[in-house]
Amino acid sequence: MTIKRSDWPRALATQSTKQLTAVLDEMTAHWTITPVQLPQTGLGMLQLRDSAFNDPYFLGEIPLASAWVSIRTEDQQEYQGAAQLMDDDQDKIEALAVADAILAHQLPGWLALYQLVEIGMTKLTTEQNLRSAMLEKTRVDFALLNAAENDDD
Amino acid sequence: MTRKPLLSVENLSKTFYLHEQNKVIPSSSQVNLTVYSGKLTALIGPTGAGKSSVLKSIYRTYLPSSGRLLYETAAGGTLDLALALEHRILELRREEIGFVTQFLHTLPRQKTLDVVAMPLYRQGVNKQEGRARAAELLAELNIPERLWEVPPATFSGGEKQRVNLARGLIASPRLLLLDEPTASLDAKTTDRVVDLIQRKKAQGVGMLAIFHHADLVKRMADEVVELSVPTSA
Amino acid sequence: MSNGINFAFLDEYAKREIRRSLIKAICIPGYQVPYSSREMPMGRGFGTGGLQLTLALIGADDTLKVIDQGSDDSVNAVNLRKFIEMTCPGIATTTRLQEATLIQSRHRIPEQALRADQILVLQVPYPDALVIVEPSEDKRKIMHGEADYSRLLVKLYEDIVKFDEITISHRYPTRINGHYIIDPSPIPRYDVPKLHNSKALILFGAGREKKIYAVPPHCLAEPLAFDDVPFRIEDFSDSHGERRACKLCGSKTSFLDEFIDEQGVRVYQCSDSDYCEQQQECAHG
Amino acid sequence: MGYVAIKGGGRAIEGAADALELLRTRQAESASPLDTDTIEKQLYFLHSRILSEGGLYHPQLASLAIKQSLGDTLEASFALRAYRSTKPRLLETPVHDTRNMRLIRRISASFKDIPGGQMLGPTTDYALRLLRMELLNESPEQFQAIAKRLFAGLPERVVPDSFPKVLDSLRAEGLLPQVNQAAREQPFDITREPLIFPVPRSAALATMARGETGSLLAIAYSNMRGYGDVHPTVAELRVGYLPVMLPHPITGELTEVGEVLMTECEVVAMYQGDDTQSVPTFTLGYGACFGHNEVKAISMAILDRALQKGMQDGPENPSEDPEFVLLHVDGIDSMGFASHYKMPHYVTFQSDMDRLRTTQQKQEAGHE
Amino acid sequence: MDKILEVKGLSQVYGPGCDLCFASTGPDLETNICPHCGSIVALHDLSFDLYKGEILGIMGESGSGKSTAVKCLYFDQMPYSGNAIFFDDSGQMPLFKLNPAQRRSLRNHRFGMVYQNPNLGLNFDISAGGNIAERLLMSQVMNYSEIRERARELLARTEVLTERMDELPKNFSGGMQQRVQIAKALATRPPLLFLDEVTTGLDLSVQAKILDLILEIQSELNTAMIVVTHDLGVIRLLAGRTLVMKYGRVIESGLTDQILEDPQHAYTQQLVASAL
Amino acid sequence: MIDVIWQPEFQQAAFRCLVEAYSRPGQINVLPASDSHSAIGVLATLIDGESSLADPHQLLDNGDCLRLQIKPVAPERAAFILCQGTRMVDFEPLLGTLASPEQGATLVLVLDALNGGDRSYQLTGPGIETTVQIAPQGLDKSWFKQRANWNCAFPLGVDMLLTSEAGILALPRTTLIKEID
Repeated sequence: MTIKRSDWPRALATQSTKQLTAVLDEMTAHWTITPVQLPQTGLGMLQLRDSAFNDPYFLGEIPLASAWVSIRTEDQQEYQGAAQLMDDDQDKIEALAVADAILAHQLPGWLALYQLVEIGMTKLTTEQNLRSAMLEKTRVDFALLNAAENDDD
Repeated sequence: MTRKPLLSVENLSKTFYLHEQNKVIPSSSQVNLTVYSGKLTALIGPTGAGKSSVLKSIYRTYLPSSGRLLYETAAGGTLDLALALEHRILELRREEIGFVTQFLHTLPRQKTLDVVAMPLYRQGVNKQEGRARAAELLAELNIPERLWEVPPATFSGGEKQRVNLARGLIASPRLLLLDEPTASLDAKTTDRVVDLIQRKKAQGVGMLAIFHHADLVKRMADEVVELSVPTSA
Repeated sequence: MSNGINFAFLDEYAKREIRRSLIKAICIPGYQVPYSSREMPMGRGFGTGGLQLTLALIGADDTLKVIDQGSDDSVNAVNLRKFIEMTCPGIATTTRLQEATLIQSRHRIPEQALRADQILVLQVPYPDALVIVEPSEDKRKIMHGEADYSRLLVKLYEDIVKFDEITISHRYPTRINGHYIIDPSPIPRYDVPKLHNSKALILFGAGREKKIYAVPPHCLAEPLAFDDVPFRIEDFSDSHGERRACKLCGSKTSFLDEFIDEQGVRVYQCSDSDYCEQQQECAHG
Repeated sequence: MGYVAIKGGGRAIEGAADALELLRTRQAESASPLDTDTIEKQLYFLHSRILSEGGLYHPQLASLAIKQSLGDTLEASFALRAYRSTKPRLLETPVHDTRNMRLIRRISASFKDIPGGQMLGPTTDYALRLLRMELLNESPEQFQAIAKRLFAGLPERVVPDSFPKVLDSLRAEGLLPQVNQAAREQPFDITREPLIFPVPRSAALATMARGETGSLLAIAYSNMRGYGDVHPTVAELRVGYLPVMLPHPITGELTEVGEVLMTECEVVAMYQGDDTQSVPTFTLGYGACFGHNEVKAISMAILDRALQKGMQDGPENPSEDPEFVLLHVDGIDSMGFASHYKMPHYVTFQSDMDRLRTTQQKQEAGHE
Repeated sequence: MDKILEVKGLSQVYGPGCDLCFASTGPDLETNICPHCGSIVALHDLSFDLYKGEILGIMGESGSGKSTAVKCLYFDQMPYSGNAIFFDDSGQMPLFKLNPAQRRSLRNHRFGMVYQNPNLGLNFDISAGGNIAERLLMSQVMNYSEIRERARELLARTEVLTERMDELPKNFSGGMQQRVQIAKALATRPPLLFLDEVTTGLDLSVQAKILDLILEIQSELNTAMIVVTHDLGVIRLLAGRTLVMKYGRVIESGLTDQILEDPQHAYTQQLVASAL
Repeated sequence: MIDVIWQPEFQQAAFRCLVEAYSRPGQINVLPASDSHSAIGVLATLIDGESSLADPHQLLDNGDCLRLQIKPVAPERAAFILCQGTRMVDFEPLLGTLASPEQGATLVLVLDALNGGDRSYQLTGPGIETTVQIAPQGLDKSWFKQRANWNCAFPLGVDMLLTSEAGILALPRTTLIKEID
């Protein structure tokens, strides 16, 4: 597994809730899943540090969903998983918490799930490449504007 | 006389210390004198002998450097004016001790009658009576009536001095300090002042005075104290 | 929205905060307790302050009456009532004052006396009577704390100097329990005496300015006045000095709305529509 | 008969809602309803405004708000703001550093070249404001072809993940005031606490971050024009996506839960000849908001600087007065209050008439 | 004689303050800024008594602490340390231990304050009469006619044309504004009046009239006054006793004529010499 | 089974009870039925992590604190103070400031009963038409003595709530209390 646990939720979140739950429902059909904490959707306050004076302040609110579940497999083993996401879809966050447990403990079927993570990661990388390219294409090249200036560093 | 003096000055000395020049200037040295009620003690001596300093030390305009200034108060009891609390001095100035100088400081728009009557007002005399008594005194000192309702700021030196005298004499203090009260008066007015002072004496006011003229000393003094110029320490 | 709306719209944290502020408002009569007014799905100025109080108070067994300008039918009253009905399933609404347990109102206190088991919530646009003499809230808070209202009273003094009358028409500054002076919301002067020794609790909510204040039951409420220039309510006498009557119910004691009818004739009728209807029913029945 | 005793106010309200729906759907025969994705992408800047003025970074609901309010920015922000009243607050995030933004644009007006380079990104700055008539007849095919062409033309090279701040180099040279290194108190939460003046700077920043763009611009403009200070210089303006990180509930490891598009700007202005003995430095202003909204970030930065001055030395003009600025830039508050004047006020007006008549009578009596 | 005010060890420090503040500042060290913590020692260990009807002068240059003293006593600020007792008819009031309501009551009814800047003592947006009314209204005088009458009397007493009582004081001359301010300060006939540089910045002839007025009022109402000024002339005319201050400390005190004619401290000698 | 006091319906009804109690000082109101002491019910109604609570007499258990989402603080810094009426006063509560009197603390006192006590008190003030008498049980006399000191400079002061098993009785800072001999 090369993709870190901290990247799983956003990679998986690129999939629709329907796709996710379809995969998970099959894997977890014989397990019991109970909430450790009640799944919640609500708001989070985004805290930034201003770059002029280093004062922390609140830029505004973000939607937030969080879930923390415990999975009991057929062999009566307990595994926990949790997830938080900037979203207010309760089904999705529960799915992500379950996925977190499966991937973290490599429970049966995890490879299929990991493939979804990889697909998601590729999507995210494509998006990031697009943004980088936009930057690169609009870079102001001062070496060309001013021939006297050396570009030796 | 077994009577206690109203004021006994014992070994009064006054020196000034000028910080800027780091210099000590002696003014009066080892002065001893007494003043009795109803009597006038005159201070004589050459210029620089510190005659005014003695008066000002008694009035506490100057802080005496050493010596005692024992004053018998109206309430009975002896008070050293050199050590008395400032409030007590202010009270005595209001009630018991008067000072007539050559200079008149008044408020710019206070009318002459009120300037003169002020010591009475301070003692609680009402305005009407105070003004009546002031008018009497001003008439006696030959101040024209047209000036009574005018502030004395624009008066001549002689007029100002008479106003000052009137103010000093009006309230009949127990002790009156007089510093050349007739310095710039003509002979006729001087006579009136002498007369007034004699009357005050008769009323029992004790006085300590400096006169610019030996003749006046002769006419009024019951006792004469001569000061000499202090030598530098 | 993937979630349904909470009972009474506000989340429970918001309600608790309003409830804490509301209790303090009752404990310190006339003092404007600051609170973090939430955005309501209607404009600031449309009664969001009053609405938040109503929502923090209301329960399924309440019967609600909403009035605006004295009328249950005015558009804003209807709009607020609809919103509360929608977000508070199970509550009852009424136009009859006697049936209501909770009354939210804008610009009027009902004509008939309130009972001890009723709570009146008034909507407030400008909560602070001192704002006309002191723009800085910081300073106003100190003035209130010290009950230093001389500058406000001077306004009254200057008014009489200029006009020979106190010209304040509504939002008449009123001193509560001998200390705080409140802006009693834009009720007419006619309604101000009803604040005094009221049987019901009267609450004031200013949403935009984020303040809650209260006049508890049986509390002193004195409109500002001078000993020799008394407080006066609106005068509804005609040119002969006769009290005008409502053209619908004939009441000669109620607060009247004045308007020009289709024929261009000036007519008067009760501002409180529920009262007017009840008067008419009595007359007919 | 006007407003008096409206019977059936309810009917009118329902009718009004229907009339509005009619306006929105009149195009029914020729077009399909706007979908939220279209609004987010094709009305990118409008969408950005709603995100920031609504104070809630919820792209999908922002689009919905725009749709249902027929593009009225104030109404749309309002709907978003009201939505958040119904939601519980779950947490406050750890402090985020905007150096981690995934940039799409970055410029500086203070230096010709800056470490990492100036990159214009998507901007209208140099667009000719000529109406592009060809867009009048843009077919879906043409639309897609443009996208294909532009994506294909993008260069391969990938720029670094993060860029240094222009301010960092100025600070290293000692030209800027020292930053506050000490542990800071909890920032002011304007959604929870009412603004009671004086307020800390964090309250001012938060208030302006969700302020109405036009209001911020107007007050900042007054400062630029002469009711305030000298011309500031934009040290850096950046637009990009900030990854939002929260500790994983189980492991505590920071985990990316999403990203927000935001604009950030720092301005530098001339130093003050003040009476403190410390070395003079440039003064600084900071602005930031959700979405891509450069005018707002710049206006906010200018106002931040003006307010710092006002908080320190007392305001000399409106733009330096925290109470004046912060209580008047919120679009939801101001539009709500402006709208409320449309409501009936006849009871108070009756009272006004009573006073005026009495006063007139008294004065007439007095003149006789 | 009855005391009206007793001040003991009054100190004021602007800034964080530290243990070394007092030891590291003062006239001898020629500074009032503490080198250790940067605080300003505006006032240190000021003590004096004031008697009923007495005028006490506090003289010093700007930064000497004279205005700070008055501001503390008038509750414009709270001191760093020290006590002050006001002897009112109803008993002794420890000024800095009073609750806000008691402080307000003293400030509104028993004390008067006249500032150098009429802007501080007057509300320029309300009429001259309104300014006086404000003070009377604070004292619960709630009869309009009575307020008018008393305002008219006070303005007449301070020689403000009563025809102008309904005009805004911002249209008045500086001297007239100062007289309105005095009238306002006197509205409740306070037994204690603070005067902070009241004639500074006025023309000489106007100054003289104001000083006259103050003395007249003092003799009529027997008001105790604390006069803060840098002007020897003002001290000479008004005050019976004077405190001379420098860098927050009293360096000399005495009868006013003694301070002026026989100053003891080098600084006072210098002040007097430069004024003559 | 979680107690009803943690549910919005209970809290709404309890709040109305509190409003009634504070509007009419001295009147005994009964909270809706629950398994908890009324003091806890009141706290559940008014408090969450955004407020502050002191528990100087350790009347709360850990579970209560968790559900209230609160970490008790010192009484000198708390908006709400839960105290045992039989104990002597042993803290100085916040009284608020002139500018912010609402920061004066709310004292929730746990008593044996709200009536039937040995000492009777007469109440007057806002919310009381003429006078009301109360005779709480299990209230150390230091509370009313201290209350008089705390509340001597209106608008500063503390607001009290006396609680029994199910009853509440409010004493806002405006209520004047006089002991009846």
